[in-house]
Amino acid sequence: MLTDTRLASDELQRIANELRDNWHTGREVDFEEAIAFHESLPHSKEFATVLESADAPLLQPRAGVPCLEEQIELLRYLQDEGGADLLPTTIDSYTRDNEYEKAEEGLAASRNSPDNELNGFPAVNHGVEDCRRLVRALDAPIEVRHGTPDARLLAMVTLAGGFQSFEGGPISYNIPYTKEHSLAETIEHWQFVDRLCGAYTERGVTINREPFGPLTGTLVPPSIAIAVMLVEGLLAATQGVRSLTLGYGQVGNLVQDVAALRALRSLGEEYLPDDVTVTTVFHEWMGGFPPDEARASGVIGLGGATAAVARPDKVITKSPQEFQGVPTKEANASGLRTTRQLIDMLIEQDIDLGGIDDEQDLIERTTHALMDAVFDAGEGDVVQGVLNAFDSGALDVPFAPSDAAKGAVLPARDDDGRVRIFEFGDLALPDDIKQIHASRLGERARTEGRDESFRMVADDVDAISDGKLIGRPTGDSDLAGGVGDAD
Amino acid sequence: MLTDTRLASDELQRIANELRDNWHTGREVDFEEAIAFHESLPHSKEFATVLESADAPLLQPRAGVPCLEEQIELLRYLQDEGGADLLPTTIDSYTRDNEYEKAEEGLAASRNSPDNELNGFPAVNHGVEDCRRLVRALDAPIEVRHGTPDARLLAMVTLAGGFQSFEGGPISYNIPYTKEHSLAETIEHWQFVDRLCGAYTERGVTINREPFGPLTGTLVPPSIAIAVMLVEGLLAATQGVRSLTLGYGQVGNLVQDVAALRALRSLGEEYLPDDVTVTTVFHEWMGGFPPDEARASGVIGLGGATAAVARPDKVITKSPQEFQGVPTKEANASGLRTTRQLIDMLIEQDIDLGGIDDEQDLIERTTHALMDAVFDAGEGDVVQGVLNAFDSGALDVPFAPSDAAKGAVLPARDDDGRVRIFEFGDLALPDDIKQIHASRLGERARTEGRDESFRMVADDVDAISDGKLIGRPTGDSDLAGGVGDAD
Amino acid sequence: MPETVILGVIGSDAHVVGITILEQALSAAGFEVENLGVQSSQEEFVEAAKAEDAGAVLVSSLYGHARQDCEGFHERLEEAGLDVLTYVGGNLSVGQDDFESTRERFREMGFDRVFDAETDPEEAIASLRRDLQLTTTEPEAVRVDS
Amino acid sequence: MPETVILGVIGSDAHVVGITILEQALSAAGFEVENLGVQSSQEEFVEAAKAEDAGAVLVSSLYGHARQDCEGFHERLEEAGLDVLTYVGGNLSVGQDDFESTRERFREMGFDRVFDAETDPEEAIASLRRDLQLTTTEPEAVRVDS
Repeated sequence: MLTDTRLASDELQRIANELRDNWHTGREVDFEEAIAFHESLPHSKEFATVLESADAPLLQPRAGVPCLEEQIELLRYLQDEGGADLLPTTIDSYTRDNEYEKAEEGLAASRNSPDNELNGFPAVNHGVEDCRRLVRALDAPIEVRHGTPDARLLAMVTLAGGFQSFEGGPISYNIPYTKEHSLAETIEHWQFVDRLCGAYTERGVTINREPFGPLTGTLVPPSIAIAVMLVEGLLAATQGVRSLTLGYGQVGNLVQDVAALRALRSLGEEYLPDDVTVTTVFHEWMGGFPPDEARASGVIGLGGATAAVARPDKVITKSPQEFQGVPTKEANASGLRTTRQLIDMLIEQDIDLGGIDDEQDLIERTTHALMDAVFDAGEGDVVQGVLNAFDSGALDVPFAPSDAAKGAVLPARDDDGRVRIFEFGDLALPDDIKQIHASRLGERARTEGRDESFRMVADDVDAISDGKLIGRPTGDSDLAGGVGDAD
Repeated sequence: MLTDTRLASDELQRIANELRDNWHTGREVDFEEAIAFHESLPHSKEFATVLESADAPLLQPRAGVPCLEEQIELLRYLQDEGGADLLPTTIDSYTRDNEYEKAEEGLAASRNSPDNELNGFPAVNHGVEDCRRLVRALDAPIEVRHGTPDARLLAMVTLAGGFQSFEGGPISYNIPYTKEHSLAETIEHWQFVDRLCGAYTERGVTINREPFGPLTGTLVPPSIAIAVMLVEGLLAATQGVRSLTLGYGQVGNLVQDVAALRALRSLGEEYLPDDVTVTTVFHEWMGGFPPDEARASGVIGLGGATAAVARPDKVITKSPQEFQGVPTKEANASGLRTTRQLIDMLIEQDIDLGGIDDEQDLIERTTHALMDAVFDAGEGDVVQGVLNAFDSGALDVPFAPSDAAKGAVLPARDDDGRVRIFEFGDLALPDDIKQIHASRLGERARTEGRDESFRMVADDVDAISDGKLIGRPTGDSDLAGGVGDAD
Repeated sequence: MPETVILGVIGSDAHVVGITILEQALSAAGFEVENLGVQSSQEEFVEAAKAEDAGAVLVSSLYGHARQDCEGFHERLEEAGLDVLTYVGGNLSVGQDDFESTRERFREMGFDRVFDAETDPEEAIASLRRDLQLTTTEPEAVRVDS
Repeated sequence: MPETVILGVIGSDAHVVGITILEQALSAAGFEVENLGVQSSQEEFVEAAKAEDAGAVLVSSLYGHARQDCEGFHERLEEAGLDVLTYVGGNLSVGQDDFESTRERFREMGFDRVFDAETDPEEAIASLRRDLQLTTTEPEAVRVDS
């Protein structure tokens, strides 16, 4: 039975040896020699050191192209012209599906063509030495960002290649990304990844791990996202991870976003072992963007303003070209600089928002209930708890494509634009908390003169890309101004 | 002696007859026929009606090109693609100097060239009928925005031409715009303009008047800007103006900006007669912009966020190309849409900022002291009070090019980024208020480890264009994060 | 007995929001819904329709490859001996084709109705009721009867 | 007795912020300052320099027309029999000229020092002290004497 216990050394070794043969670059991986490479890097490229010692939110974009030279050029641009503090390397989709043969074809095609035939950097195909060329070529630390359910070989190659931060986790890279991987399978695979990070960490090379907070990116209630972060953090800590960055995706309500980030930090410190350093990352809006760069810049601006108030350790920025998919490097740098301007103008201001404490308290109580359900479902074992809780729907994620989650939970915004739960499914929440959600949604229904229904959910999903926060019924344009005048 | 009394009808008539001969289009002006034209307009083009009945902040850009067809095209673009609720027509510099002959040459040259040989729309040269073509061609109400110390003929032509809102005032279009016009002269000229607006108003055609709130646009302390607005409002009310939009320019500190806009509204209602409808306009940052469209969008985003919280009746937007001067119509529309996105996402949120009431109270007390000084200096007469108070420096504007103001006041930001007064000159403020300003600036000096000095002022003037709010000494990049962590 | 409707996203497409909301809407309207979820094959649709004796199959596609993914679908249904109502909806073509020609193409492939991505769930439900000749069971009417 | 310095923005230029701050800096440094303000003519500079028996004339220009506005300025000073130190500073040319050639041009016109718009007031003050051969009266030194 799969349990939350540390993977034995010989087991780690055995799996690593098997994986080595999945693709030829696996054979280049030499742990001792990799430690020596990491030790040769300056402190300014140590991801955990840079992140954990920052005194203002650090900015990091997303970016990945197939070829090494172009990836270096792209990251250098984002570092120099965008002012990125931390750099990414986004991995291509074939690698995410462990289709290294197809990735190899795409890489070869990209080398012979001005177009990119892959949607990211196939790090396994590039192998250890090319990863190191990338790490050497840039000044800032670089993280592997991907979405790979089975990221074991990717971790072996990239960590040996000098990367010191690795995104993902068994739930957060399963539920939103795939349909049929079981949670038992991804948990087992991520135990290997986390144990590998732990092995580096024990040798003095701290590998930062970052569970993917936004999950499905679509109106995820903060308590659900935070519970998944805590569970993944606990699983990683068991395997020896000591630098954890817990994530949260902007929902667009200033008070709820600040409260959620504070709750995330506070609960992270409460649940995770004392020897783990917990940091937080705020993802700018992950839902649909307006098809208009000016309005998209507005969405990004609100993200920057929220970050200035909440002060997460890191912000993952969006670009004004988000709507059309992969942005140009110029647009990517624009998103960084718009975010930076908001943070720089606001961060020294004393901004004391009313209602944060109440919202934070509600988020923490709700998260506690979900965590209790996980512990109960596993009779104390987190792995069994996660499997059983997702199986029963006691823990659930809205809009999950995966069969591993019930996907019965449905969120909707309340009259203030905060994300509440409209349909609970079997989510393990006590009645008093359900009552709060229902009553807030009832307020909205009264304002709009309609019943609470899936229509609100559908309207809310499209609202921000339509230029609003709340999906109010159309034809009633008076609502915006009618709800309480601040003066 | 010039006093705050209503201009007699025959005097209005006599001056109008004189002005008629300054440029041939003056002879086209026929008051009775103009009233009939205004009465023919739909309610949707009545400036005061639209502004005063809005239930969310209306957006208005700045825009003016020399030729009529191009001006129609430009405004139509800003209306349709930018979503402007209210439109502007910005007047050229020659007209501001009453140089109609030169404006005529520039207009002729512009007609024969793809380039614009004037920096605005020479409305006097176009004359009544072309103004009406403009008004007819657009759906939204249009305001005359200019900067003309002697705007009497401009007012005669544009009001007859169907415009229903007219920016400016005897102080706000003198002190920041010219060097040698005396206040007595501009007050006399604006008594005519206001009386003309009053005459239309009495016939049922309400003309909205908008004193120019940002003044010199450079760190103007809110109390000074508000005092000037109140004085100009009182002078206009005496002449029969009944729709007044008082202005304020963003300083970039969220709490101070919201407090200032609330104080502006509250003091406007306190000081102005009951039969005057007071509205407020918020100008997005009027100081130097970052030379980078992405960072400029960030500044605009903060403006939109501030407007969403403060809920002024109107917002004058900036464009991301502000740094380079006159923006393209696309950039102008971008500024509108970025602002709109922030307002639409935030306006329904209940944002309760701590410290607003205290700041508003300080602004109101300071403004009361300045207004008392004006009334005292005029022994009850506002015109004499203004003349004497500016003469003595009891009322003063920082960075004023005009000889009519002492220009001895110097502002600087405090440790929170709020604009305080560093050098008072002869400003009529009681010691307890001066003490508050001095102590806030002392805090900042201690944080920065330097004395309060003109260096802070100089650093603050450049700060936002350099991407910060407060002009901290360089070489100490740790400060941003060191000042109190919100978590 | 309520009519059963099969729902799913065809091909390799992982867009889940639309069918999640549609499932809720159909359930609320009184249908029995079998939601196959994202990345469902033609075979899965056919098997589910057969197993559930479904009245309608609703195929969703949002990533632009609907035509390839639906090729031969109606032949499979026929082979399985199923005469079931079929709807398809979403972003059905990659290019800038006008929707009328897209609709025409999918009608020719055998779909009874073709919807674009802006379609409200209510519209699909109203069509289903009409096509399945269901009496509209308004909640009020039910209450009077019970 | 403190040295008197004439300060102003030449031509039709209305940029007031720079000279406002410079005036404060000069006063704080112990100079007697006559600030002519914006939009000052060559004649006003010359008259003020004569009337105040000034040690230096500081000309500011930020709108790009400094060359035209300063043409013949040193001839006028000479005609008035003034042998006064002259500085010019600001955005001195419209184009993308490198600053060294701009400096050279204004030096040839007779200015003793030429500064760009990024110059700190302290730098101008230090130059003034050097050029006017003033002993640096540090506040501390003054206090010891008094």
